Amino acid sequence: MSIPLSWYLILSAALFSIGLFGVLARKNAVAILLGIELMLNAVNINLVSFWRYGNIASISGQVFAIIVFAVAAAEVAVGLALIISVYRRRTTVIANDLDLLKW
Amino acid sequence: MTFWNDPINLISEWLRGIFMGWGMAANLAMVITNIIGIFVIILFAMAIAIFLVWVERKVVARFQDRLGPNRIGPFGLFQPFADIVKLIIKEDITPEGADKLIFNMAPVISLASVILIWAVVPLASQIYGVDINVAVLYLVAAGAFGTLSVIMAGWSSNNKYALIGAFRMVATMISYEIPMVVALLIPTIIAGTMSLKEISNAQNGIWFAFLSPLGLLLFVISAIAELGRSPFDLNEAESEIVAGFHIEYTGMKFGLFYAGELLHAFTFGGFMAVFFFGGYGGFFGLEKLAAFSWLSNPFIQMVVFLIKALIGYWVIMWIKYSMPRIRIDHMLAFNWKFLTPLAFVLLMMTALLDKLLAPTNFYVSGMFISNLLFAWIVIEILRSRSKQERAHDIEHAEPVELAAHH
Amino acid sequence: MQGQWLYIGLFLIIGIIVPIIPLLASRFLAPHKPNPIKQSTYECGIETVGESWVQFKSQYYIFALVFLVFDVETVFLFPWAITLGKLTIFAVIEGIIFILILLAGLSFAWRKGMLEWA
Amino acid sequence: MTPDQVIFILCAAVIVVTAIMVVTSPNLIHAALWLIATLFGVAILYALLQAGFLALVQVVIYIGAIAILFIFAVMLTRREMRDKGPQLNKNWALAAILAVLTFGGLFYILSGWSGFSGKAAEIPAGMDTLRNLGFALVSPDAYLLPFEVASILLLAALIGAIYIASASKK
Repeated sequence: MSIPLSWYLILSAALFSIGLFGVLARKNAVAILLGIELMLNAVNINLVSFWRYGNIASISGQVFAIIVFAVAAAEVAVGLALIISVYRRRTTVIANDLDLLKW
Repeated sequence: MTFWNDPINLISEWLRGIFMGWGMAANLAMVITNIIGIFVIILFAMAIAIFLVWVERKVVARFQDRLGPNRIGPFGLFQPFADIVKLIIKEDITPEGADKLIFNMAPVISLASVILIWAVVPLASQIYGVDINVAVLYLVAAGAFGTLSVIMAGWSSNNKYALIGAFRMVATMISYEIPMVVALLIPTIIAGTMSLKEISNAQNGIWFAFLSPLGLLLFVISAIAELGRSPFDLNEAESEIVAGFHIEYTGMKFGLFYAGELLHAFTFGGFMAVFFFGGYGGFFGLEKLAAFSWLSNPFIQMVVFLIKALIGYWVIMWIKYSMPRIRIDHMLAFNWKFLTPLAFVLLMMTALLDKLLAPTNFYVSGMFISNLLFAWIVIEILRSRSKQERAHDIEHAEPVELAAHH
Repeated sequence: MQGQWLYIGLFLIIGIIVPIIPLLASRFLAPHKPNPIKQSTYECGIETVGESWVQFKSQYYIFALVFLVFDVETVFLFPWAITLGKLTIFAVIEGIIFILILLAGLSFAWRKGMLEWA
Repeated sequence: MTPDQVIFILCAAVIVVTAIMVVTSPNLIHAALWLIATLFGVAILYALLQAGFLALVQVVIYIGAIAILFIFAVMLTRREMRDKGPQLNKNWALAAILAVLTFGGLFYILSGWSGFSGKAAEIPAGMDTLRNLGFALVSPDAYLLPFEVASILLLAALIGAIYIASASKK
């Protein structure tokens, strides 16, 4: 294992920033969710590399990563269901046009 | 260590020695040896696929009271080679409006997802690619790429039939993945490991098919659905959507899908053997006797494994050519309302009984009888349900007007 | 341990290269004379009407949704399954509670009529 | 450079390039397919970190389920909305600056941390991390509660998603 921890952390920071850009800059609601997936993956890379570079005997990092998988699945399930439901009512998936809740 | 006891390690040691004699670093020599080994495994798998083309055509012909290919070579054995030549020199048509890159990638991923599985297939106790401790999950992961290739092919073809076929196929594959994973969990629980080699070795005394016959049944049904073969072949229902997701593929690209499907079916036959019929071993302790010690020879084990896999493949073919196609709503309802709950209840029962009965003397008989009892209860419930439904239908049936006044 | 994953990585690369070889052979050997009729979308000879991207039944999506949740949970059961032999009966019951929570979700979907192809 | 480092750099390049394609691709199906490539790159990283189980879970859950769900969702919404016109909103320049600032900030904070360039210890022979994970997930003094709560979270997500989807059906 000749890779320093910093490489993983920098990669995950880069992935997180790219995901953040996707969330902020995309018009389409589905694309925003894609950005969130990238951010969650960045978090997972961090968790697993901290497990590997920290105390290997304690399995916490992997357990946390698994919980993040569950959270990602739940987020996608509800998020996409919401988008499809909104699409049926308003026939749009452009986040800016979804302005029913103005007040 | 002689050639007859441990051929793979012997050959790889020998090759590594040669490479290192040329002045290569030890790591590089090992990687190159591995690459050669991988090529051998993949080419072996492809040779099986070519052989399967002949088997498939010959067997379907017999099922349909025909002779099948019998012109090229003895018993038509060289027919697959003629097929390959034909496929290669056929014109490759890319439909207008297709997404070229994805269109071309789909067949490659489809076949690669099947080839990938062969990295963990335990052909014999000493002949296998790699023995990882998460092999069962690896099998499921390779299947994920199969699903992906279907959706890529269907979407990129720019064809309604292809898209409908892909949607149906993906719906089938993902739905039936749940009972399949649960069916895989059952041998995992009984053997206490996910390594395929250890699962095979755990069945030296008794096959898991006897410990969990219902698990075997679940695995067979869900494997057939994963393959998209009849009765679950509504993804390529000829009468409605012609060929499904690969409708626009011609020549060798179609050939790759076809080879992938056949090899996948055979591989599932092999996994049926690994998980439930002892894999390369499972002679009920016979190999411990001095007279039968030759059963532990890796070459014999490989032959045994291939025969078991071929029998599994034959069962899949048998079902394919005897069953009519079912409708998509029936298929999904069958999975979600029957197979999935059944699978989870079976899983709970297996886990509980495995724990409770393990220290006792009647482990095997207890597991087998509990499975039979469970199957009987399920059948009784189904029978009473269908009786109720029939009574309900008769009560609410509208009287039929006589149409004809001849 | 890592050597095994290296092996699988190599297997993946070669497993992708091998199917490409016949495709390349076909590219050199097969004729290539495209024309508009040949390249048109195949719909049994009938002229194509409208876009190929038709609106799909949302029921497919519902099944994918249920699948996603079940897939995640069954994958979680694998570490439980391999350690079961060394654990007490208590751990088995924990796993069963986990599965029962999962089945509650399925029965909810069933009750709601979301498993019907309506 | 050692082979490990070469693999890592290749993998990192794939992850970053495909991630950028995910957030910029005008065609949403392509974005979802690029996402699959990113996720696969992350799975390779897990294998490199000797967390083989997580690598496979990544493939099974992300590529086999989440990505498929994304593609289904894209196909359920109409085409014109996806492919026509710019896919980035008018604040995209601001978003880009913010993303770069985030990366810079994270980098700055991390580089001041003492464990930043730490090296990994060898995994002791005979340690089965997978079995340890299994024990951790079911022993009450470790992660039993999160394990069961994850199941309840997924149940809640299932009920919520089905409720939303069925409410809009009528």
